[in-house]
Parts: sequence; structure tokens; C-alpha cells
Amino acid sequence: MRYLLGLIVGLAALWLLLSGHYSPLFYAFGTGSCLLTAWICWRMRIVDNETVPLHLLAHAPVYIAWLGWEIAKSNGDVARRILSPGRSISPTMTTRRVGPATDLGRTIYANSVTLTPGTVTVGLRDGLAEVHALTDANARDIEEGDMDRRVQAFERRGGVRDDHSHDGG
Amino acid sequence: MTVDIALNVLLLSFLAITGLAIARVRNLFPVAMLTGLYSLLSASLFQLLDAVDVALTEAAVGAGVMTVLFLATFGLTRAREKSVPRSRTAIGLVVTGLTGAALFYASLDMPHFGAADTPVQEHPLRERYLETVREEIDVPNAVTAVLASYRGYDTLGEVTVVLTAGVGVLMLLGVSRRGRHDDDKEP
Amino acid sequence: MTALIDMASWVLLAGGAVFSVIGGIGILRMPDFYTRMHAASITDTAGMALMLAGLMLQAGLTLVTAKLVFIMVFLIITSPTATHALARAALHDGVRPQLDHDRRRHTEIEP
Amino acid sequence: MFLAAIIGVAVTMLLILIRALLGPSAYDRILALNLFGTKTVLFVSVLGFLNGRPEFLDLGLVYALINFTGTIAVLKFMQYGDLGWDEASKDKPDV
Repeated sequence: MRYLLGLIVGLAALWLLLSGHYSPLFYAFGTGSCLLTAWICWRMRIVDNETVPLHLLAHAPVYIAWLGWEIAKSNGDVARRILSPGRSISPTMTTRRVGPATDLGRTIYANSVTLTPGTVTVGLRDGLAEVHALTDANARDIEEGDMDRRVQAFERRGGVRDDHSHDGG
Repeated sequence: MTVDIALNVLLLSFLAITGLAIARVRNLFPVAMLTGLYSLLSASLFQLLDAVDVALTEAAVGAGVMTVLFLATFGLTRAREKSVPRSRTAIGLVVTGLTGAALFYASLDMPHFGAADTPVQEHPLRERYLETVREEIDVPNAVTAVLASYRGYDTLGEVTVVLTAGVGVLMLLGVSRRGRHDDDKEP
Repeated sequence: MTALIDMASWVLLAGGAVFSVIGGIGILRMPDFYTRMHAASITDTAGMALMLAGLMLQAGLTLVTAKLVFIMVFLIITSPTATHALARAALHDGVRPQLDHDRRRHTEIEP
Repeated sequence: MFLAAIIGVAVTMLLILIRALLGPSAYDRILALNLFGTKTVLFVSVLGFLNGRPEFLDLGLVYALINFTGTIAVLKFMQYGDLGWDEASKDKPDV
């Protein structure tokens, strides 16, 4: 129920921001479309903590800020490699056991890895992430698992207290 | 204005390159994607001409639905063009050239972009729509009022297109997996 | 103040354009499909974010900015998903990356 | 200054188009076309500002979504040779 309410509030905010017309007629249209969408989602049974991750909302800014900084750094690095003459890359494939316990956490991790220039998740299966990295150094960063720990912390702060042990990475 | 002309030239040359590539590539798979690209480019051109509603439709139908339909077709047929003897491609070239020339000739009679003395600007009905639309329909956009009310039946047909796009998206994201049976696959 | 915001937005727009072109060069220069993906992700992150941020500064606190934020969020969520799906499909299809090092712990890919 | 941005985007589009034409593999083309789509989003956004009508950003929003579904459609087709079918449906019926 909490998630359904969250979804409706989110949809309403989206509608208000995109519409730009505020009169009774349009409020009626907006309310109708939000409720219809929420009802369809509810009927499809996709309204849960995965599609409406309310619990992560409060801690998202910290993670996003950190991720933004990482992306900025690796952007500079990859841009330099593209522009430098000669071969300055050393493509590497590596695997890492993924720390986050939930599917959502794993997806956030895999997407963060892909979003950062220099590393792309090419496979995610059985808790193993297969990563293609532009350079050996990028691959080592993945193996060291700083991002993995960040996502885990983000996930845990969000209230998923799933304390079963991971075999790390 | 020169910027607009430069952007027009740029987008049109992109369109030409894409068109030539579509004609040359024999594997239909990249062709499907290139037609999507073609639609995106023409939609950008429409936006450049301030026809945003046309651009939206072009993008949704041309790049979205058409790609999906192409791919669905490839699922049933082969995704490779049959090679055609050169004499027949020559006929095609002549036909296309003539059609293009005729269209170009026809375009010479069209009023210039944004010209003030066209029926669109001078017809008395235009004043009526623009002045009475607020009292009669009470929506902020006159074009919307004409589309959705004054010629509502016509629009009903267009909305069907949008519905098709929605069905395409549902199909893609695999939400309607339950409805699929093995027997609907043609040999 | 307005001049300052204008200046900042210009810097962001120019930076976005530069990164986007660098990514384009990378797409042409990189040796194989997988390395090209990394170049592509430059235009999709730095190029896109800087340019949209520049536009946001121009628009100020209006609904236009809200729409720009939505565009950015959509792109940030969908672009890695599309890249990942692409890379996975390529690997699945047997497109082999040119590698200097291969430290994979398992070999799922058929030769 | 919007002009500089739009020139940057246009040059990038040209470079990407070259890659799309060169190939060599289908995946290179898909990558290029997906990227071309996101560049088009930037192009129309900046174009709206250049023409002084930033309200037209809805177009950019729609492009972003269409481009994503288009790419996923192509990949799904490549992997399964068919649309609207998912590997998971074989062993795990939904709902």
C-alpha cells in the first residue's frame, strides 16, 4: 500500500511538472491519468519495493553525488586516452563477485559500472559480474571493489538488512 | 536565418547519406535501423520548421513503431535482400529520378516558408478558430482544439496509431508473456 | 549575476560539445567493438550531462528545467541498460573482444 | 553559444554516422545508431533553445524513450530472432 501511494504521488508530481497548465479541467485529466496508470501497474502486480524504491530515496543523493564524481574522473581519463596518439589502452576482461544482496542493488551496481566510462558490465549471472575494461587500471579498480562497497552501503542504509555473508571479491 | 539554412542543409545531407546507405546495404537488418535513423533526422527537420506535432508523430511512428514492425517481419521472413539484375535496378533508378523531379517541380509552385499571403494565413476560418477556440473548447492550444474537437473523427484514426505504438512497447518489454502460444508461429 | 550564470552555462555547453566530439573521435579511432563502447559512454555521460546542465542554467527555475532533468534521468537510466544489453548480445553472439589481459574466473563463452 | 553546442553535436553526429556506415559488425552499427539517437535528443533540445522555444523539449523526452525501446527491440530480435518473447517464460510463468 505504501508503494502504491508512493507511485501515485510520483506520477502526480511527474504530471504536474510536465503539464504546465493548471486549471480545474486539467487537474481532472491529470488525476484520471495518474489513477489509471497506478491501477494498471497494480493490476500487473509490479508495484513493490523494486519498482518503487522508496527506501532508497533518502540516501540516493549521497550515492549519486559520489557516482557523478567517479564518472567525471573517468571521463577525463578516457578522453585523454582517446586523444593521445598511439595505443594507450589495454583492454581487459575480468569478473567480480557482486556484493549487493538484492536484485535491485545488483542492477544499480551493474548500471553504475556501465555508466562509468572505461568499464562496461557485459554479463551478470549467479552473483558474478563480467566486466570489460578499457585499461588494466580500470579493471583493477573493479576488482578492488570500491564501487561495490558503496552500492552495498547505499543498499544497507536504505533498510535492506540482509546480513547473510558474501564471499567478497 | 543563416543558421537555420545551415542546419537544414546539414540535416538534409545526413538524410541523403542515410538514404544512399539504405539503398546500398544488402543486409536488411542494418537497413531497419537506418530507416529509424532516417525518421529521427526527418523529425529534427520538422522541428526546425516549427512543426513540433508532426515531428512527434514522425518520431513515434517512424522510429518507434516502424522499426518494431520491420523486425517482426524479419522474424517471419529473411533479413537479406534478394539480389536484383542490374537492368532492373536501372529501371528503378529512372522511375525514382522522374518522381523526384516531378516532386521538385511541384515544390516550385509552393509558397515560401512563412510567407504571409497564403491561404493558411488569409482564410477567414483561421480567424474564427483562433478567436473562438477559448470560449468553445477551453483548451490552451488552438491546434489541439482543432485536432481533438473540430475534426475529432479524423483524430480518432490518428490516435489508433498511438495505441499501436503502446501495444508495440508492451510487446517489447515482455509484459504480455502469458498470452503467447507456440502455435502462432508460422513456419 | 545574470552574466555570471550565462558564462557558466556557456562553459558547460562548450564542455559538453567538446566531450561529445571527443567521444565521436573515439568511436572512429578505437580498434574493436567493445572499446568503442567506452568511447560512446563519454558522449553519453559527460557530453550529455554538461550540455543539459548548460541548458538548465539558461532556463532557470522553470518547467523547462524540470523537463531537462527528466531527459537527463531517462538517459542516465536507459543508456547503460542499452549498452549492457548490446555488449551482452555481442558476447553471446560470439563477437570476441581483443584483449591484452583476460582475468575472467570462468569461461562461459563458447569458442 | 547555443550555436557552438549545436555545431559540436552536429560534428559528433557526422562522426557517428561514419561509424554506422563503416560497420563492420551489426553491433557496431547498433551502437552507432543508439548513440545517434541520444545525440538527436541533445540536438533537438539545443535547437529549441536556439530558436527561442524551449517548451518544445517534450520532443526530446519522446526521442529518449523511443531510442531506448528501439535499441532494446533490435537486440531482442538479434538474440531471439523474434519479438515479445522472453527466455524466462519457458520455465517460470509470471503471476
